[in-house]
Amino acid sequence: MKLLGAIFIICASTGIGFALARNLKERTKQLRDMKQAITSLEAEMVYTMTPLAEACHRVSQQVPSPVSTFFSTFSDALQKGESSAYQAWTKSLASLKAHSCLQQSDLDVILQFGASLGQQDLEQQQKQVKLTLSNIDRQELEASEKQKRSENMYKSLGFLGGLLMTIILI
Amino acid sequence: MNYDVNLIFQIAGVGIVVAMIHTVLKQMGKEEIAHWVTLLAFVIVLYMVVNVVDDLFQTIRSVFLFQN
Amino acid sequence: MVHIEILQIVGLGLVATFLALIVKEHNPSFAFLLTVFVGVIIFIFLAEQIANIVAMLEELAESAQINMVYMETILKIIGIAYIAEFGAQIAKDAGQGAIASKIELGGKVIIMVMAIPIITAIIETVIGLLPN
Amino acid sequence: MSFVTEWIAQLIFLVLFATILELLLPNSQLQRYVRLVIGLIILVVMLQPVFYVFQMSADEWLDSLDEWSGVGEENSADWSMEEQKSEIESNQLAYISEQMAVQLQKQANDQEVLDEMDKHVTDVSIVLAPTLIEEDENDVLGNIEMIEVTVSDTSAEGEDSGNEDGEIQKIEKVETVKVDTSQSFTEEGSETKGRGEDGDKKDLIRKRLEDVWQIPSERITVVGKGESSE
Repeated sequence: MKLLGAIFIICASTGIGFALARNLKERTKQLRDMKQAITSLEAEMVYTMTPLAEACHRVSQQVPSPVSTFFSTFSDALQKGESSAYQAWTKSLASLKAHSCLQQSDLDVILQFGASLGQQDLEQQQKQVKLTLSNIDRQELEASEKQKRSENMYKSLGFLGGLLMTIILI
Repeated sequence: MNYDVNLIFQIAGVGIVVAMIHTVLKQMGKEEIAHWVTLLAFVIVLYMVVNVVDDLFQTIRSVFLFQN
Repeated sequence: MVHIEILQIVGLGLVATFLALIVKEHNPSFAFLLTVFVGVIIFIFLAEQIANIVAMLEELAESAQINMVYMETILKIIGIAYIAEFGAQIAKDAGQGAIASKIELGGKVIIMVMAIPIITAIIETVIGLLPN
Repeated sequence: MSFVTEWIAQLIFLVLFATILELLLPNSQLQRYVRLVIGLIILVVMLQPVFYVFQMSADEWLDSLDEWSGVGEENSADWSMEEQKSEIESNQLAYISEQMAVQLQKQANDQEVLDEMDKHVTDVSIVLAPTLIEEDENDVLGNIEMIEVTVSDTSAEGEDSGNEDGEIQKIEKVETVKVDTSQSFTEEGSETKGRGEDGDKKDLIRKRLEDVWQIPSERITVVGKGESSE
Protein backbone atom coordinates (compact mmCIF):
# COMPACT_ATOMS: atom_id res chain seq x y z
CA MET A 1 0.00 0.00 0.00
CA LYS A 2 2.79 2.36 0.96
CA LEU A 3 4.69 1.38 -2.15
CA LEU A 4 1.66 2.12 -4.28
CA GLY A 5 1.31 5.58 -2.79
CA ALA A 6 5.01 6.23 -3.25
CA ILE A 7 4.80 5.19 -6.89
CA PHE A 8 1.79 7.45 -7.37
CA ILE A 9 3.54 10.44 -5.87
CA ILE A 10 6.73 9.91 -7.87
CA CYS A 11 4.78 9.40 -11.09
CA ALA A 12 2.70 12.51 -10.51
CA SER A 13 5.60 14.78 -9.72
CA THR A 14 7.66 13.37 -12.59
CA GLY A 15 4.68 14.03 -14.81
CA ILE A 16 4.50 17.61 -13.62
CA GLY A 17 8.20 18.03 -14.32
CA PHE A 18 7.84 16.58 -17.81
CA ALA A 19 4.80 18.75 -18.50
CA LEU A 20 6.74 21.86 -17.56
CA ALA A 21 9.65 20.75 -19.75
CA ARG A 22 7.25 20.05 -22.63
CA ASN A 23 5.82 23.53 -22.19
CA LEU A 24 9.22 25.00 -22.87
CA LYS A 25 9.74 22.78 -25.88
CA GLU A 26 6.32 23.63 -27.24
CA ARG A 27 7.01 27.30 -26.92
CA THR A 28 9.97 27.21 -29.28
CA LYS A 29 8.04 25.03 -31.66
CA GLN A 30 5.04 27.32 -31.65
CA LEU A 31 7.20 30.36 -32.13
CA ARG A 32 8.73 28.69 -35.15
CA ASP A 33 5.26 27.87 -36.45
CA MET A 34 4.18 31.44 -35.91
CA LYS A 35 7.20 32.65 -37.85
CA GLN A 36 6.38 30.35 -40.70
CA ALA A 37 2.76 31.45 -40.66
CA ILE A 38 3.65 35.10 -40.79
CA THR A 39 6.11 34.48 -43.61
CA SER A 40 3.46 32.73 -45.65
CA LEU A 41 0.94 35.44 -44.75
CA GLU A 42 3.40 37.95 -46.14
CA ALA A 43 3.76 35.89 -49.30
CA GLU A 44 -0.03 35.73 -49.68
CA MET A 45 -0.36 39.44 -49.21
CA VAL A 46 2.56 40.60 -51.28
CA TYR A 47 2.56 38.17 -54.20
CA THR A 48 -0.99 36.97 -54.67
CA MET A 49 -2.75 39.97 -53.16
CA THR A 50 -5.42 37.89 -51.54
CA PRO A 51 -7.62 39.69 -48.99
CA LEU A 52 -6.68 39.31 -45.36
CA ALA A 53 -9.45 36.91 -44.37
CA GLU A 54 -8.77 34.60 -47.27
CA ALA A 55 -5.02 34.77 -46.76
CA CYS A 56 -5.35 33.92 -43.10
CA HIS A 57 -7.60 31.03 -43.93
CA ARG A 58 -5.00 29.59 -46.27
CA VAL A 59 -2.24 30.18 -43.79
CA SER A 60 -4.21 28.35 -41.15
CA GLN A 61 -4.16 25.28 -43.37
CA GLN A 62 -0.40 25.30 -43.71
CA VAL A 63 0.66 25.36 -40.07
CA PRO A 64 0.12 22.92 -37.20
CA SER A 65 -2.39 23.12 -34.44
CA PRO A 66 -2.44 26.01 -32.00
CA VAL A 67 -1.24 28.57 -34.51
CA SER A 68 -3.59 27.32 -37.21
CA THR A 69 -6.64 27.65 -34.94
CA PHE A 70 -5.51 31.18 -34.18
CA PHE A 71 -5.49 32.11 -37.83
CA SER A 72 -8.72 30.32 -38.63
CA THR A 73 -10.61 32.05 -35.79
CA PHE A 74 -9.15 35.32 -36.99
CA SER A 75 -10.27 34.77 -40.55
CA ASP A 76 -13.70 33.65 -39.38
CA ALA A 77 -14.11 36.80 -37.38
CA LEU A 78 -13.02 38.87 -40.36
CA GLN A 79 -15.40 37.12 -42.71
CA LYS A 80 -18.29 37.71 -40.39
CA GLY A 81 -17.20 41.31 -40.54
CA GLU A 82 -18.49 42.09 -37.13
CA SER A 83 -15.43 43.93 -35.93
CA SER A 84 -12.26 45.60 -37.07
CA ALA A 85 -9.16 43.60 -37.94
CA TYR A 86 -7.37 44.72 -34.79
CA GLN A 87 -10.27 43.73 -32.53
CA ALA A 88 -10.57 40.35 -34.19
CA TRP A 89 -6.82 39.89 -33.89
CA THR A 90 -6.87 40.69 -30.17
CA LYS A 91 -9.77 38.39 -29.53
CA SER A 92 -8.22 35.42 -31.29
CA LEU A 93 -4.93 36.20 -29.61
CA ALA A 94 -6.65 35.85 -26.25
CA SER A 95 -7.88 32.39 -27.20
CA LEU A 96 -4.39 31.55 -28.44
CA LYS A 97 -2.98 32.54 -25.08
CA ALA A 98 -5.22 30.04 -23.36
CA HIS A 99 -4.31 27.16 -25.64
CA SER A 100 -0.64 27.63 -26.40
CA CYS A 101 2.54 27.66 -24.41
CA LEU A 102 3.52 31.11 -25.59
CA GLN A 103 4.50 33.69 -23.04
CA GLN A 104 3.32 37.26 -22.67
CA SER A 105 6.36 38.72 -24.43
CA ASP A 106 5.73 36.54 -27.49
CA LEU A 107 2.07 37.52 -27.51
CA ASP A 108 3.04 41.18 -27.29
CA VAL A 109 5.13 40.87 -30.43
CA ILE A 110 2.25 39.27 -32.29
CA LEU A 111 -0.20 41.85 -30.95
CA GLN A 112 2.06 44.59 -32.23
CA PHE A 113 1.98 42.99 -35.63
CA GLY A 114 -1.81 42.80 -35.54
CA ALA A 115 -2.09 46.50 -34.78
CA SER A 116 -0.47 47.34 -38.09
CA LEU A 117 -2.45 44.75 -40.02
CA GLY A 118 -4.68 46.13 -42.76
CA GLN A 119 -3.89 49.73 -41.92
CA GLN A 120 -0.94 50.43 -44.12
CA ASP A 121 0.13 49.96 -47.69
CA LEU A 122 2.01 46.98 -48.94
CA GLU A 123 5.48 48.30 -48.48
CA GLN A 124 4.86 49.40 -44.95
CA GLN A 125 3.22 46.11 -44.29
CA GLN A 126 6.25 44.28 -45.58
CA LYS A 127 8.49 46.26 -43.30
CA GLN A 128 6.21 45.49 -40.43
CA VAL A 129 6.38 41.82 -41.26
CA LYS A 130 10.14 41.93 -41.29
CA LEU A 131 10.20 43.66 -37.95
CA THR A 132 7.84 41.12 -36.45
CA LEU A 133 9.82 38.26 -37.90
CA SER A 134 13.03 39.56 -36.39
CA ASN A 135 11.26 40.07 -33.08
CA ILE A 136 9.92 36.54 -33.14
CA ASP A 137 13.39 35.33 -34.07
CA ARG A 138 14.73 36.96 -30.99
CA GLN A 139 12.01 35.43 -28.85
CA GLU A 140 12.67 32.06 -30.37
CA LEU A 141 16.35 32.30 -29.69
CA GLU A 142 15.66 33.20 -26.11
CA ALA A 143 13.10 30.41 -25.81
CA SER A 144 15.39 27.76 -27.25
CA GLU A 145 18.17 28.82 -24.97
CA LYS A 146 15.86 28.65 -22.01
CA GLN A 147 14.64 25.29 -23.20
CA LYS A 148 18.14 23.95 -23.41
CA ARG A 149 18.87 25.19 -19.92
CA SER A 150 15.69 24.34 -18.09
CA GLU A 151 14.24 21.33 -19.82
CA ASN A 152 16.50 18.86 -18.05
CA MET A 153 16.16 20.79 -14.84
CA TYR A 154 12.37 20.54 -14.81
CA LYS A 155 12.48 16.86 -15.64
CA SER A 156 14.97 15.98 -12.93
CA LEU A 157 13.40 18.38 -10.45
CA GLY A 158 10.03 16.76 -10.90
CA PHE A 159 11.41 13.32 -10.28
CA LEU A 160 13.62 14.39 -7.39
CA GLY A 161 10.84 16.36 -5.78
CA GLY A 162 8.60 13.32 -5.87
CA LEU A 163 11.36 11.19 -4.46
CA LEU A 164 11.94 13.68 -1.66
CA MET A 165 8.28 13.77 -0.79
CA THR A 166 8.02 10.00 -0.64
CA ILE A 167 11.15 9.73 1.47
CA ILE A 168 9.86 12.28 3.93
CA LEU A 169 6.37 10.86 4.06
CA ILE A 170 7.24 7.18 4.24
CA MET B 1 16.63 -2.21 18.88
CA ASN B 2 12.99 -2.01 17.91
CA TYR B 3 13.47 1.65 17.23
CA ASP B 4 12.66 3.05 13.83
CA VAL B 5 15.95 2.35 12.11
CA ASN B 6 14.37 3.22 8.78
CA LEU B 7 14.68 6.83 9.83
CA ILE B 8 18.42 6.58 9.15
CA PHE B 9 17.83 5.68 5.55
CA GLN B 10 15.19 8.34 5.38
CA ILE B 11 17.60 11.01 6.55
CA ALA B 12 20.34 9.80 4.24
CA GLY B 13 17.86 9.64 1.35
CA VAL B 14 16.64 13.14 2.01
CA GLY B 15 20.22 14.31 2.18
CA ILE B 16 21.16 12.77 -1.14
CA VAL B 17 18.04 13.89 -2.96
CA VAL B 18 18.31 17.41 -1.60
CA ALA B 19 21.93 17.50 -2.65
CA MET B 20 20.92 16.50 -6.17
CA ILE B 21 18.15 19.08 -6.29
CA HIS B 22 20.58 21.65 -5.04
CA THR B 23 23.07 20.76 -7.75
CA VAL B 24 20.43 20.87 -10.49
CA LEU B 25 19.02 24.18 -9.36
CA LYS B 26 22.46 25.65 -8.99
CA GLN B 27 23.40 24.56 -12.46
CA MET B 28 20.37 26.35 -13.80
CA GLY B 29 21.42 29.46 -11.98
CA LYS B 30 18.67 29.40 -9.38
CA GLU B 31 20.83 29.33 -6.34
CA GLU B 32 18.37 31.15 -4.15
CA ILE B 33 15.71 28.51 -4.63
CA ALA B 34 18.36 25.86 -4.13
CA HIS B 35 19.25 27.32 -0.78
CA TRP B 36 15.64 27.55 0.29
CA VAL B 37 15.04 23.93 -0.64
CA THR B 38 18.09 22.83 1.33
CA LEU B 39 17.03 24.87 4.32
CA LEU B 40 13.50 23.48 4.26
CA ALA B 41 14.69 19.90 4.05
CA PHE B 42 17.18 20.57 6.80
CA VAL B 43 14.44 21.86 9.07
CA ILE B 44 12.29 18.81 8.38
CA VAL B 45 15.12 16.41 9.15
CA LEU B 46 16.12 18.47 12.16
CA TYR B 47 12.58 18.12 13.48
CA MET B 48 12.80 14.34 13.24
CA VAL B 49 16.19 14.25 14.91
CA VAL B 50 15.10 16.58 17.69
CA ASN B 51 12.16 14.32 18.42
CA VAL B 52 14.51 11.39 18.84
CA VAL B 53 16.92 13.40 20.99
CA ASP B 54 14.01 14.34 23.23
CA ASP B 55 13.18 10.68 23.54
CA LEU B 56 16.76 9.97 24.53
CA PHE B 57 16.82 12.61 27.23
CA GLN B 58 13.58 11.33 28.69
CA THR B 59 15.01 7.82 28.77
CA ILE B 60 18.20 8.93 30.49
CA ARG B 61 16.21 10.94 32.98
CA SER B 62 14.03 8.01 33.89
CA VAL B 63 16.94 5.58 34.11
CA PHE B 64 19.56 7.62 35.92
CA LEU B 65 17.94 10.59 37.55
CA PHE B 66 14.84 9.00 39.03
CA GLN B 67 12.43 11.50 37.59
CA ASN B 68 9.48 10.71 35.46
CA MET C 1 19.92 -12.70 22.09
CA VAL C 2 22.76 -10.50 23.25
CA HIS C 3 25.10 -11.42 20.43
CA ILE C 4 22.39 -10.54 17.92
CA GLU C 5 22.02 -7.17 19.54
CA ILE C 6 25.69 -6.36 19.30
CA LEU C 7 25.52 -7.33 15.64
CA GLN C 8 22.60 -4.99 15.24
CA ILE C 9 24.47 -2.13 16.83
CA VAL C 10 27.61 -2.69 14.80
CA GLY C 11 25.63 -3.11 11.60
CA LEU C 12 23.68 0.03 12.30
CA GLY C 13 26.87 1.93 12.97
CA LEU C 14 28.56 0.72 9.81
CA VAL C 15 25.57 1.43 7.61
CA ALA C 16 25.24 4.86 9.12
CA THR C 17 28.95 5.54 8.60
CA PHE C 18 28.68 4.54 4.99
CA LEU C 19 25.62 6.68 4.41
CA ALA C 20 27.21 9.59 6.21
CA LEU C 21 30.27 9.32 4.00
CA ILE C 22 28.12 9.47 0.89
CA VAL C 23 25.93 12.29 2.08
CA LYS C 24 28.81 14.29 3.46
CA GLU C 25 30.26 14.80 0.02
CA HIS C 26 27.18 16.64 -1.09
CA ASN C 27 25.55 17.90 2.01
CA PRO C 28 27.58 18.04 5.22
CA SER C 29 24.73 19.29 7.40
CA PHE C 30 22.63 16.25 6.62
CA ALA C 31 25.55 14.00 7.33
CA PHE C 32 25.81 15.67 10.72
CA LEU C 33 22.12 15.12 11.45
CA LEU C 34 22.51 11.53 10.38
CA THR C 35 25.37 11.04 12.79
CA VAL C 36 23.41 12.59 15.63
CA PHE C 37 20.43 10.42 14.87
CA VAL C 38 22.42 7.19 14.83
CA GLY C 39 24.17 8.17 18.02
CA VAL C 40 20.84 8.80 19.69
CA ILE C 41 19.37 5.52 18.54
CA ILE C 42 22.30 3.50 19.81
CA PHE C 43 22.23 5.48 23.00
CA ILE C 44 18.54 4.86 23.59
CA PHE C 45 19.06 1.20 23.00
CA LEU C 46 21.93 1.13 25.48
CA ALA C 47 19.91 3.13 27.98
CA GLU C 48 17.26 0.43 27.97
CA GLN C 49 19.90 -2.20 28.64
CA ILE C 50 21.48 -0.12 31.37
CA ALA C 51 18.06 0.24 32.94
CA ASN C 52 18.01 -3.53 33.29
CA ILE C 53 21.34 -3.52 35.10
CA VAL C 54 20.27 -0.68 37.34
CA ALA C 55 17.01 -2.42 38.18
CA MET C 56 18.93 -5.54 39.13
CA LEU C 57 21.28 -3.57 41.37
CA GLU C 58 18.38 -1.75 42.95
CA GLU C 59 16.67 -5.00 43.77
CA LEU C 60 19.87 -6.29 45.29
CA ALA C 61 20.30 -3.13 47.33
CA GLU C 62 16.76 -3.28 48.62
CA SER C 63 17.04 -6.88 49.66
CA ALA C 64 20.35 -6.12 51.39
CA GLN C 65 18.72 -3.17 53.23
CA ILE C 66 21.29 -0.76 51.92
CA ASN C 67 20.79 2.94 51.89
CA MET C 68 19.50 4.07 48.51
CA VAL C 69 20.95 7.54 48.85
CA TYR C 70 24.42 6.44 47.92
CA MET C 71 23.20 4.51 44.95
CA GLU C 72 21.02 7.28 43.66
CA THR C 73 23.85 9.74 43.96
CA ILE C 74 26.15 7.51 41.97
CA LEU C 75 23.46 6.89 39.37
CA LYS C 76 22.77 10.58 39.02
CA ILE C 77 26.42 11.32 38.53
CA ILE C 78 26.70 8.70 35.84
CA GLY C 79 23.57 9.99 34.14
CA ILE C 80 25.01 13.49 34.11
CA ALA C 81 28.26 12.13 32.73
CA TYR C 82 26.38 10.36 29.95
CA ILE C 83 24.37 13.39 28.91
CA ALA C 84 27.37 15.71 29.00
CA GLU C 85 29.43 13.21 27.06
CA PHE C 86 26.74 12.89 24.42
CA GLY C 87 26.41 16.62 23.92
CA ALA C 88 30.16 17.13 23.87
CA GLN C 89 30.72 14.41 21.29
CA ILE C 90 28.08 15.86 18.99
CA ALA C 91 29.50 19.33 19.29
CA LYS C 92 32.97 17.96 18.60
CA ASP C 93 31.69 16.08 15.55
CA ALA C 94 30.20 19.28 14.22
CA GLY C 95 33.63 20.85 14.49
CA GLN C 96 32.80 23.00 17.51
CA GLY C 97 35.57 21.95 19.86
CA ALA C 98 35.12 25.06 21.98
CA ILE C 99 31.45 24.36 22.68
CA ALA C 100 32.28 20.71 23.32
CA SER C 101 34.80 21.61 26.00
CA LYS C 102 32.27 24.00 27.58
CA ILE C 103 29.70 21.22 27.76
CA GLU C 104 32.27 18.96 29.38
CA LEU C 105 33.11 21.69 31.83
CA GLY C 106 29.43 21.97 32.69
CA GLY C 107 29.27 18.24 33.34
CA LYS C 108 32.31 18.41 35.60
CA VAL C 109 30.93 21.31 37.59
CA ILE C 110 27.55 19.67 38.11
CA ILE C 111 29.22 16.44 39.24
CA MET C 112 31.32 18.38 41.71
CA VAL C 113 28.18 20.10 43.00
CA MET C 114 26.69 16.67 43.64
CA ALA C 115 29.81 15.84 45.64
CA ILE C 116 29.63 18.94 47.85
CA PRO C 117 27.50 17.43 50.66
CA ILE C 118 29.76 14.40 50.79
CA ILE C 119 32.86 16.53 50.99
CA THR C 120 31.39 18.71 53.72
CA ALA C 121 30.43 15.64 55.73
CA ILE C 122 33.94 14.24 55.50
CA ILE C 123 35.51 17.54 56.43
CA GLU C 124 33.18 17.92 59.42
CA THR C 125 34.11 14.47 60.61
CA VAL C 126 37.78 15.19 60.27
CA ILE C 127 37.38 18.46 62.16
CA GLY C 128 35.46 16.59 64.86
CA LEU C 129 38.33 14.17 65.15
CA LEU C 130 40.78 16.94 65.87
CA PRO C 131 41.21 17.82 69.56
CA ASN C 132 39.81 21.23 70.37
CA MET D 1 28.03 -6.67 66.15
CA SER D 2 25.05 -6.37 63.85
CA PHE D 3 26.09 -2.83 63.12
CA VAL D 4 29.50 -3.97 61.96
CA THR D 5 27.96 -6.62 59.72
CA GLU D 6 25.62 -4.11 58.21
CA TRP D 7 28.43 -1.67 57.71
CA ILE D 8 30.63 -4.18 55.95
CA ALA D 9 27.75 -5.39 53.79
CA GLN D 10 26.97 -1.85 52.77
CA LEU D 11 30.58 -1.19 51.95
CA ILE D 12 30.94 -4.32 49.86
CA PHE D 13 27.77 -3.67 47.99
CA LEU D 14 28.68 -0.07 47.30
CA VAL D 15 32.09 -1.00 45.95
CA LEU D 16 30.51 -3.61 43.71
CA PHE D 17 27.93 -1.16 42.52
CA ALA D 18 30.46 1.55 41.85
CA THR D 19 32.67 -0.84 39.91
CA ILE D 20 29.84 -2.00 37.69
CA LEU D 21 28.63 1.51 37.00
CA GLU D 22 32.13 2.73 36.33
CA LEU D 23 32.42 0.12 33.63
CA LEU D 24 29.34 1.63 32.03
CA LEU D 25 30.89 5.05 31.94
CA PRO D 26 31.81 6.77 28.70
CA ASN D 27 35.56 6.97 28.49
CA SER D 28 36.30 10.62 28.73
CA GLN D 29 37.72 13.23 31.01
CA LEU D 30 34.55 13.04 33.03
CA GLN D 31 35.58 9.62 34.23
CA ARG D 32 38.11 11.10 36.64
CA TYR D 33 35.48 13.27 38.26
CA VAL D 34 33.01 10.46 38.58
CA ARG D 35 35.69 8.31 40.15
CA LEU D 36 36.46 11.04 42.63
CA VAL D 37 32.83 11.32 43.71
CA ILE D 38 32.38 7.58 43.98
CA GLY D 39 35.56 7.40 46.03
CA LEU D 40 34.19 10.08 48.32
CA ILE D 41 30.96 8.19 48.83
CA ILE D 42 32.86 5.02 49.70
CA LEU D 43 34.95 7.06 52.09
CA VAL D 44 31.79 8.30 53.80
CA VAL D 45 30.49 4.79 54.23
CA MET D 46 33.81 3.74 55.65
CA LEU D 47 33.68 6.65 58.08
CA GLN D 48 30.28 5.69 59.43
CA PRO D 49 31.64 4.10 62.65
CA VAL D 50 33.45 7.36 63.27
CA PHE D 51 30.14 9.16 63.06
CA TYR D 52 28.89 6.88 65.77
CA VAL D 53 31.88 7.56 67.94
CA PHE D 54 31.28 11.26 67.72
CA GLN D 55 27.58 10.95 68.52
CA MET D 56 26.57 12.31 65.20
CA SER D 57 23.90 10.15 63.78
CA ALA D 58 24.45 9.01 60.25
CA ASP D 59 20.74 9.28 59.57
CA GLU D 60 20.87 12.93 60.48
CA TRP D 61 23.64 13.41 58.04
CA LEU D 62 21.77 11.46 55.43
CA ASP D 63 18.81 13.77 55.83
CA SER D 64 21.06 16.70 55.08
CA LEU D 65 22.30 14.80 52.04
CA ASP D 66 18.71 14.34 50.97
CA GLU D 67 18.16 18.06 51.12
CA TRP D 68 21.23 18.65 49.04
CA SER D 69 20.64 16.19 46.31
CA GLY D 70 16.85 16.25 46.34
CA VAL D 71 16.55 12.50 46.64
CA GLY D 72 13.47 11.54 48.57
CA GLU D 73 13.79 8.44 50.70
CA GLU D 74 10.91 6.64 52.31
CA ASN D 75 11.13 4.24 55.15
CA SER D 76 9.62 1.60 52.99
CA ALA D 77 10.04 -1.38 55.29
CA ASP D 78 7.93 0.05 58.09
CA TRP D 79 5.32 1.26 55.72
CA SER D 80 4.80 -2.08 54.06
CA MET D 81 4.47 -3.73 57.46
CA GLU D 82 1.66 -1.35 58.38
CA GLU D 83 -0.06 -2.05 55.13
CA GLN D 84 0.13 -5.78 55.58
CA LYS D 85 -1.35 -5.55 59.04
CA SER D 86 -4.29 -3.46 57.97
CA GLU D 87 -4.89 -5.76 55.07
CA ILE D 88 -5.15 -8.79 57.34
CA GLU D 89 -7.51 -6.92 59.62
CA SER D 90 -9.81 -5.91 56.84
CA ASN D 91 -9.88 -9.47 55.53
CA GLN D 92 -10.94 -10.70 58.96
CA LEU D 93 -13.67 -8.08 59.15
CA ALA D 94 -15.03 -9.03 55.81
CA TYR D 95 -15.15 -12.69 56.77
CA ILE D 96 -16.98 -12.02 60.06
CA SER D 97 -19.55 -9.73 58.49
CA GLU D 98 -20.24 -12.27 55.78
CA GLN D 99 -20.86 -14.98 58.37
CA MET D 100 -23.14 -12.66 60.29
CA ALA D 101 -25.12 -11.79 57.23
CA VAL D 102 -25.83 -15.40 56.37
CA GLN D 103 -26.87 -16.05 59.95
CA LEU D 104 -29.24 -13.09 60.10
CA GLN D 105 -30.89 -13.89 56.82
CA LYS D 106 -31.50 -17.46 57.90
CA GLN D 107 -32.93 -16.24 61.22
CA ALA D 108 -35.34 -13.86 59.58
CA ASN D 109 -36.60 -16.31 56.99
CA ASP D 110 -36.89 -19.23 59.44
CA GLN D 111 -39.11 -17.32 61.84
CA GLU D 112 -41.30 -16.19 58.97
CA VAL D 113 -41.61 -12.65 60.30
CA LEU D 114 -42.28 -11.07 57.00
CA ASP D 115 -44.52 -13.75 55.57
CA GLU D 116 -47.71 -11.93 56.52
CA MET D 117 -46.61 -9.09 54.27
CA ASP D 118 -45.81 -11.47 51.44
CA LYS D 119 -42.12 -10.65 51.65
CA HIS D 120 -38.95 -12.51 52.46
CA VAL D 121 -35.35 -11.56 52.96
CA THR D 122 -33.22 -12.28 49.94
CA ASP D 123 -29.93 -10.67 50.85
CA VAL D 124 -28.27 -9.25 53.94
CA SER D 125 -24.99 -7.40 53.95
CA ILE D 126 -23.31 -6.08 57.06
CA VAL D 127 -20.69 -3.42 57.63
CA LEU D 128 -18.90 -3.81 60.93
CA ALA D 129 -17.31 -1.01 62.88
CA PRO D 130 -13.56 -1.60 62.49
CA THR D 131 -12.55 -0.07 65.81
CA LEU D 132 -14.74 -2.17 68.10
CA ILE D 133 -13.62 -5.52 66.84
CA GLU D 134 -10.68 -5.85 69.19
CA GLU D 135 -12.51 -4.93 72.38
CA ASP D 136 -15.05 -7.70 72.47
CA GLU D 137 -15.07 -10.20 69.71
CA ASN D 138 -18.11 -12.07 71.03
CA ASP D 139 -20.40 -9.06 71.01
CA VAL D 140 -20.83 -9.11 67.27
CA LEU D 141 -24.19 -7.37 67.25
CA GLY D 142 -22.73 -4.42 69.12
CA ASN D 143 -20.11 -4.02 66.48
CA ILE D 144 -22.53 -3.71 63.63
CA GLU D 145 -22.23 -0.39 61.93
CA MET D 146 -24.76 -0.88 59.21
CA ILE D 147 -27.02 -3.65 57.97
CA GLU D 148 -28.44 -3.61 54.53
CA VAL D 149 -31.38 -5.95 54.00
CA THR D 150 -32.90 -6.67 50.64
CA VAL D 151 -36.50 -7.96 50.78
CA SER D 152 -38.63 -9.13 47.92
CA ASP D 153 -42.31 -9.85 47.39
CA THR D 154 -43.26 -13.48 47.73
CA SER D 155 -46.68 -12.63 46.27
CA ALA D 156 -45.08 -11.37 43.12
CA GLU D 157 -43.62 -14.77 42.60
CA GLY D 158 -46.92 -16.54 43.37
CA GLU D 159 -49.97 -16.51 41.09
CA ASP D 160 -52.35 -14.71 43.50
CA SER D 161 -51.01 -11.22 42.73
CA GLY D 162 -53.60 -8.47 42.79
CA ASN D 163 -56.36 -10.26 44.80
CA GLU D 164 -55.13 -8.91 48.11
CA ASP D 165 -53.15 -5.94 49.31
CA GLY D 166 -53.01 -3.81 46.20
CA GLU D 167 -50.98 -1.28 48.12
CA ILE D 168 -48.03 -3.58 48.43
CA GLN D 169 -48.09 -4.19 44.73
CA LYS D 170 -47.50 -0.51 44.22
CA ILE D 171 -44.39 -0.63 46.32
CA GLU D 172 -41.39 -1.72 44.42
CA LYS D 173 -40.87 -5.44 44.38
CA VAL D 174 -37.42 -5.34 45.95
CA GLU D 175 -36.61 -2.98 48.74
CA THR D 176 -33.54 -2.33 50.76
CA VAL D 177 -33.88 -2.06 54.50
CA LYS D 178 -30.96 -0.42 56.13
CA VAL D 179 -29.90 -0.59 59.76
CA ASP D 180 -27.50 2.19 60.46
CA THR D 181 -26.27 2.81 63.98
CA SER D 182 -23.84 5.53 63.08
CA GLN D 183 -26.32 8.02 61.66
CA SER D 184 -28.52 10.23 63.82
CA PHE D 185 -31.97 8.79 64.31
CA THR D 186 -34.17 11.87 64.15
CA GLU D 187 -33.01 12.48 60.64
CA GLU D 188 -33.98 9.01 59.59
CA GLY D 189 -37.40 9.30 61.22
CA SER D 190 -38.27 12.40 59.27
CA GLU D 191 -36.93 10.81 56.18
CA THR D 192 -39.23 7.81 56.49
CA LYS D 193 -42.26 9.87 57.48
CA GLY D 194 -41.97 11.88 54.31
CA ARG D 195 -42.68 8.84 52.29
CA GLY D 196 -46.23 8.26 53.58
CA GLU D 197 -47.66 4.82 52.99
CA ASP D 198 -44.40 3.53 51.66
CA GLY D 199 -42.76 4.60 54.88
CA ASP D 200 -45.45 2.89 56.98
CA LYS D 201 -44.87 -0.34 55.19
CA LYS D 202 -41.16 -0.09 55.72
CA ASP D 203 -41.71 0.80 59.40
CA LEU D 204 -43.58 -2.43 59.77
CA ILE D 205 -40.74 -4.32 58.23
CA ARG D 206 -38.30 -2.66 60.57
CA LYS D 207 -40.39 -3.57 63.60
CA ARG D 208 -40.47 -7.18 62.55
CA LEU D 209 -36.78 -7.27 62.03
CA GLU D 210 -36.25 -5.64 65.39
CA ASP D 211 -38.11 -8.45 67.06
CA VAL D 212 -36.08 -11.08 65.31
CA TRP D 213 -32.63 -9.50 65.50
CA GLN D 214 -32.92 -7.52 68.76
CA ILE D 215 -31.92 -4.27 67.20
CA PRO D 216 -33.92 -1.14 68.20
CA SER D 217 -36.34 -0.26 65.43
CA GLU D 218 -35.62 3.47 65.54
CA ARG D 219 -32.17 2.61 64.26
CA ILE D 220 -33.59 1.06 61.13
CA THR D 221 -33.82 2.98 57.93
CA VAL D 222 -35.97 1.74 55.10
CA VAL D 223 -34.88 2.61 51.65
CA GLY D 224 -36.66 1.63 48.45
CA LYS D 225 -34.88 -0.29 45.79
CA GLY D 226 -34.52 2.53 43.32
CA GLU D 227 -33.40 5.10 45.89
CA SER D 228 -29.82 5.52 46.92
CA SER D 229 -29.04 4.47 50.46
CA GLU D 230 -26.67 7.31 51.31
